[in-house]
Amino acid sequence: MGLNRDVSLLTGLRYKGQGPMLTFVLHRIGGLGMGIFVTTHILASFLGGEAGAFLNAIYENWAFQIFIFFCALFHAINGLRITILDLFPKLIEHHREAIWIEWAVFLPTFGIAALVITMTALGG
Amino acid sequence: MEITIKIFRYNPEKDKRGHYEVYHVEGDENDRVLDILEYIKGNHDGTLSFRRSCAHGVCGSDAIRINGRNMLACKTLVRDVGEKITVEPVLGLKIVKDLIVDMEPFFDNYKHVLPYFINNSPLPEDGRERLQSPEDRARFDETTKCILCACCTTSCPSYWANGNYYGPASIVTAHRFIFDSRDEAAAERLQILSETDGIARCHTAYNCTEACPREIKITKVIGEVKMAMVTGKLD
Amino acid sequence: MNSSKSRNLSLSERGLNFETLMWFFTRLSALAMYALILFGMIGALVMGARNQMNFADVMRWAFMPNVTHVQSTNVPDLAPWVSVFWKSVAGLLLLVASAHGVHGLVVIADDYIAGVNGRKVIRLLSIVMLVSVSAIGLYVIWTS
Amino acid sequence: MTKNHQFDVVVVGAGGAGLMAGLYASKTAKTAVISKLYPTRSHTGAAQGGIGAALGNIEEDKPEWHTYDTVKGSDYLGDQDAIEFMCEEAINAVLELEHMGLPFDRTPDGKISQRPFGGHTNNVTGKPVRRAAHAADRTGHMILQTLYQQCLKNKVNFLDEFQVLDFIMVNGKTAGVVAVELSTGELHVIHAKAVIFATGGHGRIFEVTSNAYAYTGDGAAILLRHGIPLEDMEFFQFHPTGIYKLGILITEGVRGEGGVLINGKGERFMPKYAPSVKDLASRDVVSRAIYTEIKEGRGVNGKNFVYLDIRPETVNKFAAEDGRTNIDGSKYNLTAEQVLAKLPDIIDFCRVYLGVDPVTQMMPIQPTAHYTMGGIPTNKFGEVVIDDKNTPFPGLYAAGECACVSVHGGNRLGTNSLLDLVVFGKYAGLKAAEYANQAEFEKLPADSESATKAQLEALKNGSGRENVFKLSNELKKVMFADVGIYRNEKDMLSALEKVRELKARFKDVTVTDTGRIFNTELLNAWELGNMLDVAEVIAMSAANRKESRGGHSREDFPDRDDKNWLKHTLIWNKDGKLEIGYKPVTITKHQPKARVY
Ligand SMILES: Cc1cc2nc3c(=O)[nH]c(=O)nc-3n(C[C@H](O)[C@H](O)[C@H](O)COP(=O)(O)OP(=O)(O)OC[C@H]3O[C@@H](n4cnc5c(N)ncnc54)[C@H](O)[C@@H]3O)c2cc1C
Ligand code: HEM
Ligand code: SF4
Ligand code: F3S
Ligand code: FES
Repeated sequence: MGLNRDVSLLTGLRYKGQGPMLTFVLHRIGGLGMGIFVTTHILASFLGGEAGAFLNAIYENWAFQIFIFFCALFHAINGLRITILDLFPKLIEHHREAIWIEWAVFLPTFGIAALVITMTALGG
Repeated sequence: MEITIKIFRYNPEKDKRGHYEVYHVEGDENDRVLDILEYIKGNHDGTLSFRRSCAHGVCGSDAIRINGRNMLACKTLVRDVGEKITVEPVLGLKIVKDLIVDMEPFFDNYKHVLPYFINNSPLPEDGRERLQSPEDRARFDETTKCILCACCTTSCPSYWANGNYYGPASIVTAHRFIFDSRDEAAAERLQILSETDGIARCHTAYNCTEACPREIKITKVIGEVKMAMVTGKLD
Repeated sequence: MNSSKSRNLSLSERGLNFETLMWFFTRLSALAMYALILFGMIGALVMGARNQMNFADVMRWAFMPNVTHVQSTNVPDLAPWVSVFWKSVAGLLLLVASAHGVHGLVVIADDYIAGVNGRKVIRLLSIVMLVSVSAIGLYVIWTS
Repeated sequence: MTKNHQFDVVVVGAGGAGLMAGLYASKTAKTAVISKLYPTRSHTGAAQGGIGAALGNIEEDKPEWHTYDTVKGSDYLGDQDAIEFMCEEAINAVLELEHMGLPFDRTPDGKISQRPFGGHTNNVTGKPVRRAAHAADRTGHMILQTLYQQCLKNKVNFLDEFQVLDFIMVNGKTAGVVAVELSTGELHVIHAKAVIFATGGHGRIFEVTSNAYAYTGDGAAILLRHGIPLEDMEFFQFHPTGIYKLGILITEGVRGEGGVLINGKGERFMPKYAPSVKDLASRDVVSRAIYTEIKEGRGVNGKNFVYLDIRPETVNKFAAEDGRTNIDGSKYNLTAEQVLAKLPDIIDFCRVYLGVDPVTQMMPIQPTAHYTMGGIPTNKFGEVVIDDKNTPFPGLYAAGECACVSVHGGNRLGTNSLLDLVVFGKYAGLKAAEYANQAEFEKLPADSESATKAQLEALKNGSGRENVFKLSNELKKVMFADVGIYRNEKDMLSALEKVRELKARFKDVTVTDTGRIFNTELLNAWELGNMLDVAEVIAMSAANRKESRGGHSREDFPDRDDKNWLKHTLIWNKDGKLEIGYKPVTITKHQPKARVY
């Protein structure tokens, strides 16, 4: 008797874990996104032809570019934070500050890049 | 002031699934959430069930989710969470009744990491204590504080996904012994934690650290154990 | 007093199994990717990307210094980019990234799939994936 | 449906005493430890300050001094043979805990660190001596964890979250216990040759208390119903420093580190009451002093609390006045960092519950109900003794706070309880196993659980006119007000009457929860029955003792009366009526004399 232990994705996301849980989720999405992107991209170049053209069309779409850029940039910046803190556990006490810095680097960079991509896409 | 408290209710003998019940009670901002639960049990609904004992945050009985985050009901005051309160059982363990969850899997995980002092060398000849410098003692002080409340493990996304993960609380206990200069079984514990359901399942989500009522910096502690695995350094 | 004697575990005692090594590899590969990406970026800039390429193109080049990534830009001179040197850099980055990425997928899968058999299948799949992605990737880099 | 089990030895309770007993009994006999709380939730985990032993790690100390301090602390009511035994055993007990891995704090040369505590003195100079071995301010937590961990290591059987509801007695011998499994509501009959009770105290009968919800006197009440007497129940300790209103304990270690008590006028008042050890006098003395200050209008803002001050500047000022020095003779100088390092949990409690930071602010405190000196009478081997000739009851043992050996007499010294747990827990375990290995199982009666069933049925089928929560609040109020720190004939008798009225009203209680799984309402109601029984015993024993001694201080008989009252109270339940008897105090070396600090 009793309710089972499963935690649905929604319930999990609703847990008020604050900043760090968010970075964990975004890092995971970023990694997954890039993994899918790189694989399809390589496949596309390899296959060529119609399938290749189709896949190329997807990733050359500007919205997809913004998404991938988000994945790459966030994953890279957050990954650097994780790496540094993991290799020097003493610094983990300052993870809040680290995450602040991370956002401070990420948001403007991503913002400018997204703007550039969008403008290029719309302008060209 | 009037406190509005929404409580998750589940009666295993009647209900197929849980529901929420809202109560309005008169309270003070210095009341513990536990006091409110006791009051409701005494005056509104005697069937409301939850665990508690010490009422001041040292026994680890009453880990619950308050306003979406794991806390001890006895260590959370109304002034910390406001007059609108939602109380739910912790996640990732089977709900047995109302706010009571099945703690067995949690303790099974705890038992997995050899949670006891191991030293097979002969005792000092004079029969006195094994010596330990204050610095060596301080090395693992933080992790001796754990009260096994499970606030951490049940806030961990990795544990929600996979109940076989030993969970942060077990790693905290392992840390307490791994870094105790008198203990001799660090190697065994590190081997155990290096299993796939061990420390590899931690992705530094920090929910555990935020939830720990004893303010153990759990993610840091886990990081230290990981580095001990890589470098072999125990001090 | 037996204090202050530093305690060290030998290699075999540390729990340095596949899991731990891959954890460590993930961090090292992250650093390595940073190094390679920076290297690629500087390379692109040195080779005049500043004038002929826009920001997005620099990024592309940085993440994969591969000649096909330049073709679609308006950089006229493709010659320096096809050198064996840049192909090697691209190849190395590809290998590191695919090992990192494929293991990353295994980590995610392990979070949700706890059964012994399930995990075996995942490992098998991951090896297949790693080998094929690396092979195809290297092929694409080398032949383009 | 009832389930049956069989063990040689059953330990009821998994606090310090129960775990120690389980650990030792299981070495030679098939043993189970039963606990209504998961073992690590036991109240031993709340103990803060330390465990007493004359290790002499920092300065000269001897078991004989420890013995004398304990005898004096007990106001000469403690049995001196047992006290000598405990104080002699103390050193090895603490060393054994260290060998089990307990992380004691350390001195610079690596030994177990010790701190001063109330009533611990150098018998030659009369000055406080450092005797309390400690692990920060969570010594009890570390003892509980360490013992539980050692039990896991030694594969002791546990029945967790099983509440014992009855004791089974056959032919005047022990036959087992009846317990309910909380997660299923099923009754279990546990057949045993020997039973050790280690169920802790009953401080929840008082309004302001440092005790856990679980402290409802289950063990004492169960045995009382079976005709086993309770000893010295009038002696209950009120700890001087509980957090105002909440009662959460602020360890005596705070005063050990130099903290002082300050009244509403900003004066340090303890020198008036205990000129030589001042703030480190024995607990009963300090609690009375605080009460007197409050009664004479020197509480803070006219309210019933005073301040405890551990701010470094205050501590250092008074340390200089008192001539307190470090061990090497240098000036005593406490820093904010040291306060944080030595008393982390206390700081945490104050910040969480009071919003007060003890490093920069004073803590509002009031005396809080704390420790049960009386209990199930035993000898120094943990055997339960049932009359004035100390006749043991075959197969029945008790240890820890529920037992009365009696080493604490009229007032327990700080740190002696944890010591009591490990020493007498161990001997109870050893003796029980020894007994079980030569005794036969008694044949279980067919209806061993019927009394329990009847009790529970009655609670389910009451008229519903009364509410458990309200009754227990009334009980707590009257006990704290009238059988509290200061007592007198009139108040105690009216309290006794009130308790009896509550007992009658208790028959009209109904529980609304009809389920089986975790029916905490039913068990809380059952526990209230125990509290009422125990409270009646306390009120009656207290009204009966016409003197002041230790924790029992009467306004109408302010002096100790050794001529008439140097004896233990025993109280029996004979068919629902309480009967009082006495037994002599064992005195070996220390003849009673006036008790001044
Ligand atoms: C806040 C505080 C601070 C203290 N500080 C100190 C100190 O510094 N030094 C010192 O020496 N002493 C101290 N004490 C006193 C000391 O901690 C206690 O007296 C001691 O821990 C009691 O231990 P125990 O093993 O008898 O009981 P507990 O540890 O309380 O264990 C009782 C056990 O019995 C079980 N139980 C109870 N009823 C039943 C039942 N019906 N069925 C099954 N199981 C049952 C419970 O589940 C629990 O496991 C302190 C006490 C408090 C409250
Ligand atoms: C600068 C580049 C990169 C850095 C610094 C980086 C860093 C990291 C780090 C530190 C982790 C471990 C996270 C953890 O254990 O919690 C990780 C995981 C991961 N990475 Fe990367 N990475 C980079 C590039 C990539 C690329 C190119 C891919 C895809 C091919 C990728 C895919 C993944 C995946 C799938 C995970 C697992 C995610 C998870 O466990 O939630 N990463 N990365
Ligand atoms: S580490 Fe903290 S949160 Fe986790 S069980 Fe221990 S005390 Fe609770
Ligand atoms: S929340 Fe979980 S993922 Fe790691 S940092 Fe804590 S154990
Ligand atoms: S009741 Fe003990 S921790 Fe809350």
